[in-house]
Amino acid sequence: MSILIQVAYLISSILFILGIKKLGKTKSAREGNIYSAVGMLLAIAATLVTLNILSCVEIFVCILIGGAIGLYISQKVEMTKIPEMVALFNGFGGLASFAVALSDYFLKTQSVDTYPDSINAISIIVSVLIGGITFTGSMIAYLKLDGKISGSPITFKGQHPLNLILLIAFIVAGVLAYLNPGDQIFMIGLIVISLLLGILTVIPIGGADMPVVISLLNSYSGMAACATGFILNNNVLIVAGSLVGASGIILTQIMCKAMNRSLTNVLLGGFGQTVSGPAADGPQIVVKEIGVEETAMLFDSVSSVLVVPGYGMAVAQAQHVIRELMEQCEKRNIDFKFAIHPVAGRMPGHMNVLLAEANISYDKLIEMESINDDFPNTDLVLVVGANDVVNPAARTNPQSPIYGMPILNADKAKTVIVCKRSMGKGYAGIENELFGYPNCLMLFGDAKQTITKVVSELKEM
Amino acid sequence: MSILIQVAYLISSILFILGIKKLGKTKSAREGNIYSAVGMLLAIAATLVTLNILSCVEIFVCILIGGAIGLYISQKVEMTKIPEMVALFNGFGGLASFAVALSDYFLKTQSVDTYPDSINAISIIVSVLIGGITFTGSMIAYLKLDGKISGSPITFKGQHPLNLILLIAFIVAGVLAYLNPGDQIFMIGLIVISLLLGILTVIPIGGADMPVVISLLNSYSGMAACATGFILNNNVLIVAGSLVGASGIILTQIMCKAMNRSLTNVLLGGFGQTVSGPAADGPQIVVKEIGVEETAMLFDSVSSVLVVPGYGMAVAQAQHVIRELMEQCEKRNIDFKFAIHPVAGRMPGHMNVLLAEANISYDKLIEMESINDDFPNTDLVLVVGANDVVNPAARTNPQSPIYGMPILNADKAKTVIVCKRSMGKGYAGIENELFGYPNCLMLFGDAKQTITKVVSELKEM
Amino acid sequence: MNADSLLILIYILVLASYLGFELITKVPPTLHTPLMSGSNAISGITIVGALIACNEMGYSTLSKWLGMLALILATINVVGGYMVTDRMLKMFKKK
Amino acid sequence: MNADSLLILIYILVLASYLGFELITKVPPTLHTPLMSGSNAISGITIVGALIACNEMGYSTLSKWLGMLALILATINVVGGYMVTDRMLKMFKKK
Ligand SMILES: NC(=O)c1ccc[n+]([C@@H]2O[C@H](COP(=O)([O-])OP(=O)(O)OC[C@H]3O[C@@H](n4cnc5c(N)ncnc54)[C@H](OP(=O)(O)O)[C@@H]3O)[C@@H](O)[C@H]2O)c1
Ligand SMILES: NC(=O)c1ccc[n+]([C@@H]2O[C@H](COP(=O)([O-])OP(=O)(O)OC[C@H]3O[C@@H](n4cnc5c(N)ncnc54)[C@H](OP(=O)(O)O)[C@@H]3O)[C@@H](O)[C@H]2O)c1
Repeated sequence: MSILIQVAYLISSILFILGIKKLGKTKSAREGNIYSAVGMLLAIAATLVTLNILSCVEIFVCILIGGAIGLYISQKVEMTKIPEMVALFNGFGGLASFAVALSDYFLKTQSVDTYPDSINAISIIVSVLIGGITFTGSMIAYLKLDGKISGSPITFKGQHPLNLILLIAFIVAGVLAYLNPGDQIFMIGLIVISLLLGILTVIPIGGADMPVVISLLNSYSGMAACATGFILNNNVLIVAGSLVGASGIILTQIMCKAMNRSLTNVLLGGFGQTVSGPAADGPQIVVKEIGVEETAMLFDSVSSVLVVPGYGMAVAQAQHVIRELMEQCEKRNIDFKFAIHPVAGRMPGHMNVLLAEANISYDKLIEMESINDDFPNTDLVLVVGANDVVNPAARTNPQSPIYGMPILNADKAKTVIVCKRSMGKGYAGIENELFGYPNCLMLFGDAKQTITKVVSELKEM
Repeated sequence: MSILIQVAYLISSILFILGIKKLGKTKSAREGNIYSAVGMLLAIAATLVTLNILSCVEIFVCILIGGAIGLYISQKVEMTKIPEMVALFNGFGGLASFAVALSDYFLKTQSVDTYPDSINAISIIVSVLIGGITFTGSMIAYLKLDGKISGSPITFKGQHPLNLILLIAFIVAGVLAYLNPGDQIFMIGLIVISLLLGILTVIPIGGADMPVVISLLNSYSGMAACATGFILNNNVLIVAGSLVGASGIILTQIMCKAMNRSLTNVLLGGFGQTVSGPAADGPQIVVKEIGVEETAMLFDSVSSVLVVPGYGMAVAQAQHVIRELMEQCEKRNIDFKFAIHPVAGRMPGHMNVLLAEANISYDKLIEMESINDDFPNTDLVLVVGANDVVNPAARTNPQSPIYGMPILNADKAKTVIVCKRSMGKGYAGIENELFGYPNCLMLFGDAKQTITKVVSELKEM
Repeated sequence: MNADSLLILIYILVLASYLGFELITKVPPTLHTPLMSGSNAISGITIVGALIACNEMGYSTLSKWLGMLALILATINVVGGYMVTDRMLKMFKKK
Repeated sequence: MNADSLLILIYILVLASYLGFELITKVPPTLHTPLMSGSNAISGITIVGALIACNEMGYSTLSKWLGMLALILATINVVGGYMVTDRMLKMFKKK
């Protein structure tokens, strides 16, 4: 009996691995997600079989409630809100691990009266720490992203020393809890400190840096699941948790590298929207404007177009109208493709999801390395709500904070039209000299509204 | 105590993994091999610590003997003899696993009088089967490669039925041995059958197919180590064994794919040197010859040269004189590179080892995919002892047995010189119409002797 | 749990983490958002822990409530995570 | 050995094999020969088994001789395999 369940766990571990493997190719990605979901179902089913089902009506009630909520959120959420949703779910996952660890602890100390053995106790303490930080940290990240609390970094004097003190307090309380497993007061101390740590470490980080934080917390939630696996001596928890842990760390690294900042720099906070001061602005950038009609005429006259989408496209929800623009161009036999920067937007792969949502075939979305050599041969580049990812300072100005970050060479094209609302800065809070280049024309206005107008002009031509 | 040894095993498992990972990059490959050797040393040291050392003089004697033999062979072996050496060592490894399994079996049944439990028994049976096949199979492969027995496939009527009968006999004896662990007669039956199976499965395979067999047997020796790990409940054996098993299977696949044959086709035997019949020869190929002096003059007049080395270069040991040719050409500012087919020679990566031995920098050795587009822009291609890997029939003739195998497009170059002894066929035993192409010139003779002459001509110019 | 079984769990942890790194570094940027939400769904595996925790309920009210809380949250994470990833991937089409 | 520990060993087998496949498919053709001889050296890990088998000797002459035979052969495989791989890799140089 028990061996069959172990075999089921083994199979579900393999399904998770195969799922992640298949998720790595566009063609098989959906299948991969299904593999991994089947693995999850199998693990759940195997666990249910071990339980005394009849006496557990509560279990089914809980699953029904949770399932209904999950289903509802997943169907309602807009594609632009994925970061918020991942933050929320991540927090739930962290809290779940946290609660499982505590449930085991209280069971052993209160009722069964067998103290947890030392490995067990350490696993519980680690799980409480990581789970607690994941929970409150993710919640703050969610609230910041959703605008429920201000996105600007909240800093105060003595913040870092306070965090340090809390960490030390956690270690001391952890040792005490380890030595006196029966004494619940230490465990309650651990709970409070870990929840506080989650809040205090995320609060000082700017709203725009939240995706990095979420990815890191995603990795933590995997580690929390691992720790739970050590508590329950359960392999499938360890395998699945490790996969999530690895995935979170890699995505975090990718984002940091693409922003040309270290993880410490992100976590120490205070960056984000505050940096952009008017101090030491270079010479004022003089730009040339272009109107909607001229833009439409330009589109009518070229033979190749590359679109560089950015965060502004997501804000304006302009992806659908861009598809219409593409259809107009293809009617005119214009070669129309998208140049995708790996960290355009606020999430890795953000643009791909939005453009896929607008029903644009993924073979039109070309990654940075493959497309960068094509810019010089392109007649017209349309930059939609992107800014940092086309800032030539990353190539040319060693003083710039983004110097060294790989960018799309939009400036090398014959003509560049930049569609944004104003001369507003991007995520990195710095000027973009591209806007003043001789081959660059500014098309001011909200991306969706402006491009809608361009499309209707084109339709009339 | 025991826990420390387990930790040491864990560390050595990690070292094996890191070692294999580093072996994947030319720069770090040597370091990777050292990592893996340190892992091995650690595993041995940890095991020795558990033993009652003083009473085990024999152990040190055995290690000294084995170490001295291993050291001697490894320093003496020529780089062209690597396949033979791998076959030999592989056989030793298989026999070692085989002996360990039997030692455990006889210990339990004869002396300690505790019968092996069922999992133990199955592991022993599997280990005997795989270990035995690996041992005798590798030995036959070694003898064939080394020319000690004829390389031609040895086939007889009823061969496949006989193998089938032996396999069935093995299963029956295995079940009986499992049911009567105390009865040694069944185990002895298993021993005999497994040793026979190794001989009988390799004997019908042609000498030229031996590299595939060795790679497969290499994988088996890893699996045998795994099975031993299951007998002794030892994780490091399982991790290391799995890595070897995976490596052998992948290399086997690569070779089969490059030869455009299935593994079954190789294993069923009777291919190799026998196929090349004169039957259905197309129209006789008419070739143009070139002499040593004209070759030297041609080299003196071109500006880019690509060398395609093949099995004949290994036979003739011509790699050193080719380095001299390269030096002569570089003195004349001729662009000189090597185009390496993945299965040129008789081992994957064979050419790279030989050319590296001749002190040629590895950035001059270009892999097939990267170099294939360069042939049309190359003035002169020198094919040294290669045949099948430049046979255009793989691209053009759907009837050819090698149709579909990826080849080097040497025929697309302005001029091709083919250096070989005669119109002899290559491994696949088929004609090569390239030799009759208008841009192809034959330079007949042993590769080493001929190219030595070309080099001395060039020196005098 | 004794030290031996701990070590085995560490073996599994090390191998699975390394495997995770190897697999995930191969995922192309295009799929990074689905990867993020998909791996988030996998982290809901803690649902297995929650079920086990619920099973032990009855002994202690606190443990019981904690287990049920964990179960609801983990279910949201699992169901929501997989569904939204599927919704996203369904949109990735080639025409 | 009971079924539980068997299963754990199978976990390790599965994870390590999969990891092996991922790592080895990345090795470029240039290095396939050293890979072959290097992994051949690793298969000499059976030396650990041989040492354990030798340790149990004294009980039975047959077991003892088999253990010693295994030890000699495995040592040849290990020492020879690593040395020759190193000899080979030493030659791979960029100038
Ligand atoms: N993707 C990730 O994983 C990730 C994670 C963390 C950080 N980041 C960072 O995020 C940045 C991404 O670069 P990006 O070029 O995509 O964006 P960006 O540099 O942040 O610029 C976005 C631009 O969109 C414009 N915009 C805003 N709303 C708009 C609307 N409704 N219509 C038209 N334009 C609008 C804004 O200018 P106006 O105000 O003038 O309209 C702004 O300059 C990089 O610096 C990257 O390092 C990315
Ligand atoms: N590398 C692997 O892993 C591997 C494994 C299994 C099979 N294979 C197979 O092996 C073949 C490799 O192709 P290849 O082009 O390298 O070799 P090949 O097709 O076997 O041709 C070798 C040629 O070298 C010539 N030769 C022999 N001794 C010579 C000497 N002393 N001087 C000059 N030439 C000499 C022979 O012609 P003469 O007799 O006229 O001199 C022969 O035609 C492929 O078919 C491949 O599928 C490779």
